[in-house]
Amino acid sequence: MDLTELYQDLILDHGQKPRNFGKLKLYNHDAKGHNPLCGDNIHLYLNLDKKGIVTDLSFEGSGCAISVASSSIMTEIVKNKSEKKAQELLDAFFKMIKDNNDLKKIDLTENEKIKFQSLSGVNKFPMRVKCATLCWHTLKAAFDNQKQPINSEVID
Amino acid sequence: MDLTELYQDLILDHGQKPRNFGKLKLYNHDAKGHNPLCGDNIHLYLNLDKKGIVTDLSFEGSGCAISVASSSIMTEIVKNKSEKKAQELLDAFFKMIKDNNDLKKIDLTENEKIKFQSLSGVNKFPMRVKCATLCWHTLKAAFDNQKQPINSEVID
Amino acid sequence: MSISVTSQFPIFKKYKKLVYLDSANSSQKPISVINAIDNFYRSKYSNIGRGVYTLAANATEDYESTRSTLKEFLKAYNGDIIFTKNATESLNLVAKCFGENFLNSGDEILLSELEHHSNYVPWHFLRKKKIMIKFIPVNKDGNLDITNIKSLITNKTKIISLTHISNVTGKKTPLKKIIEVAKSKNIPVCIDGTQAVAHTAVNIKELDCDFYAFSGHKMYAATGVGCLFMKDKWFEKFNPFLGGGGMIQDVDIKNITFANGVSKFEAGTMPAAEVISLKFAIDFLKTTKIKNIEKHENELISYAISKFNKMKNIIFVGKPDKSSSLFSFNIKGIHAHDVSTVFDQDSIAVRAGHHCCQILHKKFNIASSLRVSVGVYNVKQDIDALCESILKCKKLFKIQ
Amino acid sequence: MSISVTSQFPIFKKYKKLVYLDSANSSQKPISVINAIDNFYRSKYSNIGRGVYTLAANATEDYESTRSTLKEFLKAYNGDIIFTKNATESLNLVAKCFGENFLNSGDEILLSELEHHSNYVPWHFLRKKKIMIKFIPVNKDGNLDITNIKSLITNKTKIISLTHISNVTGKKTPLKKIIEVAKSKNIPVCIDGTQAVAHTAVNIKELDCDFYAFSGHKMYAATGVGCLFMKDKWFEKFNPFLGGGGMIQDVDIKNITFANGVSKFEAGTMPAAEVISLKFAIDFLKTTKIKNIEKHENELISYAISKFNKMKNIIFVGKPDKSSSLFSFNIKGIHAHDVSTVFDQDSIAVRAGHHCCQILHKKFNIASSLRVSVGVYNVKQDIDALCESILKCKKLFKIQ
Ligand SMILES: Cc1ncc(COP(=O)(O)O)c(C=O)c1O
Ligand SMILES: Cc1ncc(COP(=O)(O)O)c(C=O)c1O
Repeated sequence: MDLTELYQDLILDHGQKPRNFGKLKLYNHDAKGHNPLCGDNIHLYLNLDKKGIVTDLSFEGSGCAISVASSSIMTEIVKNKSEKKAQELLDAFFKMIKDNNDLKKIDLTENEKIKFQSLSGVNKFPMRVKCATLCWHTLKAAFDNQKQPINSEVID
Repeated sequence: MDLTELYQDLILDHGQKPRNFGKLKLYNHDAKGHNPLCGDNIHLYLNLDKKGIVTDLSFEGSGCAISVASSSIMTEIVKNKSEKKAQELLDAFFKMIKDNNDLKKIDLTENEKIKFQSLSGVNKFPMRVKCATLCWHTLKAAFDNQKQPINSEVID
Repeated sequence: MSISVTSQFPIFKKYKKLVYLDSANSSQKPISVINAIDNFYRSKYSNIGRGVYTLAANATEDYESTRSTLKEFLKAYNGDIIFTKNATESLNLVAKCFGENFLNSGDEILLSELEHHSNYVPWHFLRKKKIMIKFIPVNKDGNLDITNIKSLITNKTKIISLTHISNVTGKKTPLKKIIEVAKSKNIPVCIDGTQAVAHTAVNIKELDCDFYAFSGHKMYAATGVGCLFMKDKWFEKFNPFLGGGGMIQDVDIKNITFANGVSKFEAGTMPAAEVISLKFAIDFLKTTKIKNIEKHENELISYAISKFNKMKNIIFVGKPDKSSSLFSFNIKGIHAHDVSTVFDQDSIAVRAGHHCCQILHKKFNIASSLRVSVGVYNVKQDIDALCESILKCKKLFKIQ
Repeated sequence: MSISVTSQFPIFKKYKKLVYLDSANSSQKPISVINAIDNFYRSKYSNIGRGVYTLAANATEDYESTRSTLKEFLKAYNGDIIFTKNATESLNLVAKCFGENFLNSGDEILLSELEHHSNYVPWHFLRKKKIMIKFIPVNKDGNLDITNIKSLITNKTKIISLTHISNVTGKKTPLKKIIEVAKSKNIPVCIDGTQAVAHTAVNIKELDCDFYAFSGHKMYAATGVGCLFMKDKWFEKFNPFLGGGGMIQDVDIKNITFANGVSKFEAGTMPAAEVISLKFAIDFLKTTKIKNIEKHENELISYAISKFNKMKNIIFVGKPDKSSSLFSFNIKGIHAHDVSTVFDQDSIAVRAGHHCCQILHKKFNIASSLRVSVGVYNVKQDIDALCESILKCKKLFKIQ
């Protein structure tokens, strides 16, 4: 297992300088996520318009490089996509991380694909899967307006 | 280990037909004893006169052959002896049972000695020591007017 | 006989003459379980759940997969399994957590006169809250008398806790009928399955009970681990049982929030090696097949009962049941502990006492009894040796 | 180095490259302990305390002699030792039993900001009874600030519960001074000795505390066993903790009387194999000599600290103490769990997280840290490997 596969430059960059960080002024959905093992915390805010498009989203929290980078990348990719599309991405993400599936069928720009796939190295580090998936679990919870915080230890 | 050493005729006899069984009409000391392992129970009653002589004693309860026989024999031997003498006998009994000491120095009639020594076989059956010593522990508690029941599991 | 696994148990190699008839107390361990424990400590040891490193991750996986194995083995699909230290702790957990949030002064708990102390004392503690305990009576055969079950279950009955199989008579409790009545009144049911899990097929989903408690050491696993099945809905409804590491979500000086799911009830360092041994014990049970085990044990007990019936001065505790793995008895005129000492001389391990069921013994007006309980490793010769020792005992005590 | 026992630990034969620096979490097991467990299950297995037969009597003797061995090892002459499942249960026992009979609304409990969750959550449960918890503060060096101890201990303080050695900073708590004040006011003291027993000589009689809790698995014994020393007087004053088999004297349908002494607090089947393993663990500690162990571990930690002091961007949690067996740190700019993953690639087992001490971590404004903790089996090369891996980590994360 090569650590540089896990900690790619893109991950380190997003981990150190997360995009869409902070609390949205206007949001109509939010949810919290927690990974007790690493102590990763995330609070996700999003604005879903009437057509079901995520017009804006952001996150607050702290965590390891994997968890922060995954959150940052997720917000970038999901922004301006429909809830339905976001759900598809979520499924694709889990398949990539857990089953090492590739993304052939996923309709993303080349740039988006690169970002998305930068997290695929986690697949070889089972103990860190929870770090990468936490934000996606939380995204789902936000769509569902779920009140109880997500606990990725129990879910994954 | 020969079982007939443990279950001598004298023991079987006292176990099946215990002497001094029942509650004394008049008594000024009593105590209860309990051996949780075998479920042996004993309630000892005794009358101590002003000179410190045990003028009468009896017991109630139920238990295994060893415990009942030991109680029966103890009451026969201790009756009409002084408290001081009873304490000596108690020490001698423990030494006989636990350390296999003999009784040379103990001042008893030949008949008493035989009864006393009929219990010495218990020495070879460590699990049954508690059964044989319960009544003697209870005797001590009765002299001391101890309220809390004796638990031979904790003591031995 | 249908199965022959005795050679898998090292204790019988060490003591060739050992006649172990005390499996209801605790079972001997198969080599696969012993080796698994050894191997875990030698080559895989790590604390579970807390380390990011590989050794810890692997140990955690072994631990968690034991939970899944157990759930599948017991068809416990409508809830989850909490690891405790023994069945006793499992039952204390239910009594305390249920009592705390769901019982008030005047409420009733329904138990039976068959219960092991571990399924009575924890409920007894709730009497401090002015809770009433009622008992389903036992008839002279040692069976639960449920003719009046509908009147025993009142509007005040808030929970029913019963043994699955009696550890004195070996009989199965008529759970189905009782649970039916309980369900119709929405009363949760707790089952003490300690004597069932290694001896008969258990289907928790079908039973539809809310709680199911048992111990690892009676099902060929290590000491130091118990289990509690709990239906999903109770995980949120209960407060935690013990507090400490591993069961929290966030802690500060003023407030604490607790973890969800099984973690909420697994405080402190868990018995990792012991839990993992349970997985191997279940593998052993699955390979031997619980159906075959039940048949084998019932055959042995039938054989014993028919031999006992030919002997004089044997008094059974209740009517013995041929479809079981145990029964209890006394020899008229000889105290159980004296008998046990004689047995011990013949290397026969049989338990004498009240088997933590004083209520039942008092009901039958006895202080103690001898319990014969078999496991997968027993053979007919064990029963023969037992019967011979009984004759010896009678001779020694000059009884017919 | 003063001792060399690594070869007695099979795990290091299996994983030649393993650098195990997580002994504060749980220790690896010496071959003598592993063999004792194996041997017990193979050739001596029986449930304890309940059988009259030889196998049971011998197991009971092994179990009880472990208690005596422990008492002697810890100079615990003025009380007795109760076996539990872990230190967490031991502390829950004290909090619950003490709380039940000796705490009323408005009373205060004194803890410290160093406490492990297991010595806080059980006390937190008592807040339901309107009991106040106060904390002895930690200063910026990570030491307990006891300058105001006399005002922290008020007339309302009913019990003080403190860790003997911090599991984050490795420092010894100034127990002597605190217990002195407590004694002068007749306030019982409970000590969490979980991080002390395998690393420094513990003399309970001299400490003169009322309770002393610890776990077997951190002192080279099996998982699944904890201990609680309790001064004699509390045995009668406390109600039982768990109810079930083994802790009763007499049971009937209306009433229950409880056993005396340790039995009162040992409900259900006890972890016999695990307890007995503790006896062998203590033999190992006695042979290696706790004095030598302490010296060895302090040397390793001193060595590590001096190497760490030469590296950039290392932030210790508090001021590290050279006379200890552990310390915690972070690499500036890298999350502890990322570091831990890098370590794992080099077969270095180091725990990352809050180590069940969130209060302390919050005080230092961090979510997590890396803890380096050594045991008898560690050697200087382990520290060298750790330092090299730190450099690798920094390189990967592009940090100086
Ligand atoms: C200081 C301290 N107290 C208590 C505990 C709890 O011990 P256990 O998890 O074995 O119950 C630990 C270890 O986790 C500890 O380090
Ligand atoms: C029916 C029954 N319930 C509960 C228990 C308690 O089990 P443990 O002692 O393992 O907690 C036992 C065994 O002792 C039992 O036979």
